[in-house]
Amino acid sequence: MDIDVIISDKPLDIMACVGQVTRPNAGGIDVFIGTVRDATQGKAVLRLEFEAYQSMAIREMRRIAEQAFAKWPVHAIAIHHRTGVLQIGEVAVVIAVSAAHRAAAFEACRFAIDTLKQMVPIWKKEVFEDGEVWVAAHP
Amino acid sequence: MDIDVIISDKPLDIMACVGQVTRPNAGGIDVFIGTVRDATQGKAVLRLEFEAYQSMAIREMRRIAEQAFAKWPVHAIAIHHRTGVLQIGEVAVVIAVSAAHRAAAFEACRFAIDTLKQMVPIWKKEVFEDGEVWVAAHP
Amino acid sequence: MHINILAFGIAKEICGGSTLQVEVPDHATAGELKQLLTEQYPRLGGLSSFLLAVNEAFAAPDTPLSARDEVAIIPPVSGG
Amino acid sequence: MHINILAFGIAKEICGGSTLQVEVPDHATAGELKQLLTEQYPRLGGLSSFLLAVNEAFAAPDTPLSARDEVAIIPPVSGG
Repeated sequence: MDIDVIISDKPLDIMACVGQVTRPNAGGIDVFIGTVRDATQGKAVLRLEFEAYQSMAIREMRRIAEQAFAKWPVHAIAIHHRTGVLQIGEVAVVIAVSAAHRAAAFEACRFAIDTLKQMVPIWKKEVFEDGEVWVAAHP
Repeated sequence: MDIDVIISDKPLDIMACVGQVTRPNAGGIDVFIGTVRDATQGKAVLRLEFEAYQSMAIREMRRIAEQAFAKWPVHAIAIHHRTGVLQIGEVAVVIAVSAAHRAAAFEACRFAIDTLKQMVPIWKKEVFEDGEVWVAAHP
Repeated sequence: MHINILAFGIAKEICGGSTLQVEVPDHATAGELKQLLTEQYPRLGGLSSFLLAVNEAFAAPDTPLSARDEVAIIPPVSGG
Repeated sequence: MHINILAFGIAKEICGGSTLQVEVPDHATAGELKQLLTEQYPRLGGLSSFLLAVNEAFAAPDTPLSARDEVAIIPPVSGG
């Protein structure tokens, strides 16, 4: 299985992620790019801070890619996640999936980001003008 | 509606397409990249040739983007299609969709490529060692 | 009246060029022109499907034609 | 036995640091440790949820603990 997983505190390179899954036998690549939004529920966000349980997060990201390989006929999967302080518009996550046919690429990519958000031990703190909130921490 | 449609006989620039839809209020961008596969139904492909009814294709691509805006809460859509002779691995189409939330970006992007393949007057000829075939022309 | 027609993809090969001229009765429809083209170029009938576009939009069979229209033969598309 | 525990995100703030040591009975389970942590740091109980990871994998309540395990408090994740 052709899996590339990275957690980095440096800016992510979208084309490097795409390049990791480009194959001559792939007809379609789906790429999801998660960026830092300037507001949440109508409130202006100044910046985000991402913290990861790095060793476990790498394991979980790899496990998600393995599950996607088991579910769909895909050629390669790359999952790159950023940590540290991110400004508005910066890229927090890039997921690229290549496949012979596009349906598998779309479905595996969607599965990967949905599952990452549920399972991977990474935490996001939203910093506002008047305070900070760990996202999803409280009901 | 924030729509960017291009048909070009020059190599497509994936990051230029992504850049067209990047917005501070977008949290997710889905990108589909269609590349030239090295084989079709087990037969080696040497290269592809794309021909477009350019003026109508531009109209139809724009109409697809407008339909996507009507169906999903998306921020911006870019659809770039290549024409002319393409070698294996080259990029034939790039579609990028940004939205506040990822579900809309994924669904609108999938809709755009599916509908493009059904409706946009662009034709692909596969060139093999021993001949050429206009894709989908015959039953 | 004379109708100028654009042909693309495999239709260009079947019709022997990227433009052709066809003579149709005044007030002819897209459906009638399609019928006439199929008679003149029987291999068009062997395609998975083919549509006509009139002024850069897919035309219904009852779309009326005029001599100034841009008409195109659209064989099965395969972009993307 | 002593168990060394990593705390992340809001758990780091609630527990007052990114590592802590907790004394548990020999043969304690992850479920028992979770109970003990909730008593010691009541604000953990106010989270939407929290899980324990043992040796970098999510732990079921009956997972047995040993002194050499790497245990982590995993508050609700929010990556991506």
